Amino acid sequence: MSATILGLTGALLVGIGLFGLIVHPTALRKLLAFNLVGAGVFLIFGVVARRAAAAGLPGDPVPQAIVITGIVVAFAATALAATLLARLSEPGEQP
Amino acid sequence: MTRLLIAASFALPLALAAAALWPAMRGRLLALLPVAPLPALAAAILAPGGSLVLTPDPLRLTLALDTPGAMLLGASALLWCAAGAYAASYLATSPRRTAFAVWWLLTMAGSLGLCLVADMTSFYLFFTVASLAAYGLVAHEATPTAQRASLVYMALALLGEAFLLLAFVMMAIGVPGGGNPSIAQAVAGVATSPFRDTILALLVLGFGLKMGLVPLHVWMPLAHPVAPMPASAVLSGIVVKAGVIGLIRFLPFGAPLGGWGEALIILGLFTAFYAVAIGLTQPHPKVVLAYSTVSQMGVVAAIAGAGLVSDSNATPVLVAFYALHHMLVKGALFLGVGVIAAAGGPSARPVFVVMAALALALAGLPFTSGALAKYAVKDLFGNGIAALAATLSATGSTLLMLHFLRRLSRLSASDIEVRPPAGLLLPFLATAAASFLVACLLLPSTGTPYAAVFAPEALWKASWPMLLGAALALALRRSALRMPSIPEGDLIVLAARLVPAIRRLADAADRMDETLRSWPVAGALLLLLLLGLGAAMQLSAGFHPVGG
Amino acid sequence: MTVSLLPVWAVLAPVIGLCALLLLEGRLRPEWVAAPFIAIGLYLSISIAYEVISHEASLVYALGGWLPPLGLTLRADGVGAVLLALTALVMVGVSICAWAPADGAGGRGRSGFWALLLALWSALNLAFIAQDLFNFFVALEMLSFSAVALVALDGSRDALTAALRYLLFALAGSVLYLLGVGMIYGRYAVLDLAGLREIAQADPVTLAALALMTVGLMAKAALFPLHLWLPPAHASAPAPASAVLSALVVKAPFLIILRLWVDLLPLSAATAPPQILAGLGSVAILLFSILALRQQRLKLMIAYSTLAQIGYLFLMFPLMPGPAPWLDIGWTGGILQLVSHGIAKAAMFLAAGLIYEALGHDRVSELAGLARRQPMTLVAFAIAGLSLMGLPPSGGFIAKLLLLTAAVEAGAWWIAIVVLAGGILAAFYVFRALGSALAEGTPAVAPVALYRQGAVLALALCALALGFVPLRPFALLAIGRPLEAMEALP
Amino acid sequence: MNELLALALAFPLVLGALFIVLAASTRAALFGFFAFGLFLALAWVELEAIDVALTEAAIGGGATGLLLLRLNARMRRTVSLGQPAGPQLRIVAGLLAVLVTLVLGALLLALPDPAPSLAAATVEPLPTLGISNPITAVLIAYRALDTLLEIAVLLIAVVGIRVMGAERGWAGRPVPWPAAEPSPALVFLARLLVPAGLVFAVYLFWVGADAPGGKFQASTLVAALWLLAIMAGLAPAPRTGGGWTGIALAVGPLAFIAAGAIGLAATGSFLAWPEPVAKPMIVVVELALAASVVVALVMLVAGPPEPEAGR
Repeated sequence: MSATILGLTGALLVGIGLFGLIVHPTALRKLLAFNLVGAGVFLIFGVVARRAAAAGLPGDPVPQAIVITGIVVAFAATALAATLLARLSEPGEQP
Repeated sequence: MTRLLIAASFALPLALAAAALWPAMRGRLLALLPVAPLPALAAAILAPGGSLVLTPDPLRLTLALDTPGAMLLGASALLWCAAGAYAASYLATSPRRTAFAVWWLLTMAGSLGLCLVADMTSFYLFFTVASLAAYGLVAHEATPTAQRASLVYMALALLGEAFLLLAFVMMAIGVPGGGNPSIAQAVAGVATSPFRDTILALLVLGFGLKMGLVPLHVWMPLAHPVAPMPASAVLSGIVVKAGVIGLIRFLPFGAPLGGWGEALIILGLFTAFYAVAIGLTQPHPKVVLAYSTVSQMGVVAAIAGAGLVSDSNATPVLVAFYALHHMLVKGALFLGVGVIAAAGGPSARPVFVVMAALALALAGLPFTSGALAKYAVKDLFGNGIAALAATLSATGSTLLMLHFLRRLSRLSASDIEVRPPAGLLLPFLATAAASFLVACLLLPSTGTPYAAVFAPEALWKASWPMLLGAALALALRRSALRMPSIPEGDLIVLAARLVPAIRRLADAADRMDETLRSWPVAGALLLLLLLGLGAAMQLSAGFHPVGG
Repeated sequence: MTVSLLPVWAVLAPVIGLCALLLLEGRLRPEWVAAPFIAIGLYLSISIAYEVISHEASLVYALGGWLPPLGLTLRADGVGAVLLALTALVMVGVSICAWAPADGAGGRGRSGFWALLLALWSALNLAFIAQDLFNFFVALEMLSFSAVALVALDGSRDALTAALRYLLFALAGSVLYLLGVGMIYGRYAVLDLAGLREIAQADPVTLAALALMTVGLMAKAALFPLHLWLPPAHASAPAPASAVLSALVVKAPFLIILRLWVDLLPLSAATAPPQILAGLGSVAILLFSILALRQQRLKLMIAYSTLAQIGYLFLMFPLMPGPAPWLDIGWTGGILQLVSHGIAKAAMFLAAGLIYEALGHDRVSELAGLARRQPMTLVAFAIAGLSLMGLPPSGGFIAKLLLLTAAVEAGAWWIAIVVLAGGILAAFYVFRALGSALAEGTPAVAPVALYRQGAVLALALCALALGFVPLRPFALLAIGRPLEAMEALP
Repeated sequence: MNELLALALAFPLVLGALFIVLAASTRAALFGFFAFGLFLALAWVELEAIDVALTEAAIGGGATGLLLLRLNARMRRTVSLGQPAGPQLRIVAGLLAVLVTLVLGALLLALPDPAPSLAAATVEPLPTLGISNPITAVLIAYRALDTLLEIAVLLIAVVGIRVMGAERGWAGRPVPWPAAEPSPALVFLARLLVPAGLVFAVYLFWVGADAPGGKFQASTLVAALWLLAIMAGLAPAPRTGGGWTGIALAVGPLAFIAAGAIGLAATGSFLAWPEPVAKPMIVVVELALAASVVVALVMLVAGPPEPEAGR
């Protein structure tokens, strides 16, 4: 039951994040929104893992490992976007 | 040896065109134009009946040379040769002569290859090469008129190819084994194909566009006159014959086709008279000649239609023979216009006489190729109303050609001392002579004896429509009827009205893209697509909740 | 199927190259470090294609000996082998064209370019031969990140903005895809395609997951109306990078969609979803061809042309009605379209790049005199254009013919008409550029090395050579189908 | 009880998300994101995924938050991607997002029960690997290719960030930050935290084989400490372009591939861990991977190199 609640939370995060990703004009806020969607998706993976608890494990390790990989990838994406943003915010530089 | 000749027919022009990549060759290319068609000429004379399979199954690229193919191949090679020599002189100082030569050679390769191929893909290949490369010839002068003409040409040529491609695909579907069938195999299945009527309609549209059947003729009076003189000659003489070859190869002669033969006769004869009527209103001799080509191609289409109706096996040869006559005569006429323009006063007069003979040959003047061609095909039409209309088309031609000669007489150079250069005169005379000689030589292959053509009865049959035409021309002149002024390409004016609408459509596309590329819209569409596709997938799978 | 390590090395060799570039930075010219890895990549791809063709079987490798569903496998089937070969061909062409050891400019751009090119290669190879839904995700992220960085390589404000748009939209696509993967795992606890094929059912969770993955991938493939990022990105990147982006990068997500729809859960061609995909493809073909015609810059024109050509790929979904779609003519037509567009578009972008170098601009209306100054480049451009127009002899023509045949056989007349109309519009935009380049003029032209022009021409000629493949379903493209799960250890 | 805890986490998460999206000030949204990250990590604890919780806290919340805060401080103007959405479009987007959420929620409820699981399958081969944390086994053995290529993703991002820097700054150091002198408090904190943190990181790394923890968690911690030291002016930001950073970046993937080759030689399977030496090999490879991850993470947060002259 607690997993279901958190799964629904994940779905809400996805929805809220997607809304932000669409309507926010500034890139930084879009980036935040993307991280929200990502968090929601990972949470859903976590719920999938928790529901699949078996063999004495509190959750299925495969989706958990996938989330760990996914978090690192999402971080790399955020860093890339942040660098682009920082460069674009530099005033008037036109190489 | 013959195989080599067949392959070299289009390989040599292609090789010469490719040589333009090599700077040292570029300057010499124009002078080499008359040489390029020589293998084709040799092949037409030496190799009829030969065939050559370039690649085995499943590609099946095949070349073959039958009698109609050889006729058209030989005649086109002759005209390419003469017009090439003419061009070498006519364009010797043009700054764009290399580009001209490349387009010329590519068009040549396409049109010559078209007479030789026996499989569907290769036919489409050469058809495309011929019609797209001719774009370069139309656009050569780079004037606004030429730009407009080449744009219209291009649009309609591409449309024609699209029709043909669809028709070919539908024909190939019926052939067992699929892949790239030979034309003969594919044509054999047309009559029983479920798509029969669509295929025939698309074929007539595609080839009719190339031949200029009304109302698909609008590009021809724009495109042919704007090209340089030798290019006009090959465009009107040879390139339009791509459509004729198409009809010869792709119409299922000898199979019951309920109504298609009659439809083609009506379309052809309507074109023949319509083009005369519009042509009479045109002031420029080259435009008049272009309308004459439209009219004559209408006659060719009617011949093909009559062949379908009468179920005659000889139809392909007869159509080819008529096309051959028109090819050489029309080529000579266009070349001659250039000669007249370069000749002053006295020197223009003998040229004018030859031009008159050629012009009236189109109407079937006795002792010209026209008389032979018209006599050879007359039996196809039988004795009904179609035969009468076909005969009367000669009257129309006479009218149009007399109009052409009147217009031509005003064209000669103002300086009476000017003499036409030999580089223009000789190719012109050679073509004119060839038009008669070749037709005479090939007459037996159509199954018509010489004696019949020159019998007095035949002479009278050829003459009375012309006399009627001459009388009409005289009456027309006396009546002082003012000809309405109709722009070149007549119906294109209607299409021109669509231009603003098309522009608005394109602007709308621009704006639509702009909207779609705004982030919130694209994002909302992303979600919409997600929900829509998801819903569609659920609905199409039927709703099965997860069970057990 | 045949067990072989070759697919593993095809993915890892470029990664080793990337590491070598990082290790040797500043000590050796990046070109020289990258060159052996490009050669190895070419060798590997050709070997894989050879093995697959000669054994008429997929090459499969289970990494670490762990079988699915726990472990990962790589599987080079017929389609995978063909795409690996395409990737290698384009990569080699691009490398030759971007090779400039004499040029003293060092630093950021050069080193970064080669590192990203190798990374991209690894990602593409993985995307074409992976078998696991999350493995696809990793491939897609490698692909997106290196592609975004290549777009930003130029460093101009336009390029950086384009890269940012690209990155953010691609990320939106990624999370949707990943969400779909999560649902599939929750439903089956299997991510391996072959394993899923055996147990997948058309229930709401599965279908929703499929929709999520498909739409996410569509965003990455820039299918209409999810194309906002592509034109500025492909037009801002350096030409060799654009060539790879347009020719290969957008094809990877498409291929994954194809695998999902054909291998994972075959959806009947008669139902609405394939028609929806084809419908979007049709709009893409018509709309973007018109827009290509209206672009003032050559690279933007080519970018819009890419959008239109992506549309053709999606036409194949309703054209595979058989119980074994990979034996249908639509399958062969679609894959051939993918391959021939890849080669032709790479040649065209590279040619546009050389034109830009020679003239210092790429405004379509000011190309006069190019025919005389750079005939080889222009011929390459024209031949590539031939393939895009779908005129013979070219791979594009055969692809168009096969798609048309499939459309007529399926009675999908609207698809036939769209295919034909798209060809006509393509002819217009190609001829517009060619016509401008053929006009008289004496522009100031910077010299461009002949070998670079030659590489472009060679690529274009490959597109031409594809026009001589037979007009029927290829057995090669059906190798490895239907998917079979790997059963025992090698 | 558990439900209450879950609800207690769900509410702040949803409210936090709404705040992040709807807040007028970007700075406020950023601080909201920090808090959100904290609750998210707790949610992972509630889901009994301690490994993920550690990763989430370190990377998802910590490093990402740090990166974005620093970015916000550096940004001299907002970067917009086009016009803001009009009110109608906002409503449409909102409705669509609500619909997506509802459908998603319904689908989650439709997942099969009992859920299919690979948990048993992941446990069974553990003895042959000599480790007892199944998540580590998934990462380093069953789905080793994913992990290897994930490091490649980090390397690609590092290269990407470098090429985005200004041309003249190639092979320089990233901008120091904050530009002003670090506060004494920060310096003190750094001096205190860095050594302690390093000890904990070593512990995390070591237990990763058998208990929650592992190379990612340890690496992130080290990376965070390093960044702290840079912030406090105790250590310079790493130089890009060759040198030991290049070696550190490359060593992880290369060691992994080399281990794969050893596995191939020993067992006939690429990326297989030969049984008797599986554990030591895994530790060595993880160590190499950790080196790459630490340097990559620091470089990703530090940003592109800047011209030396500009400092």
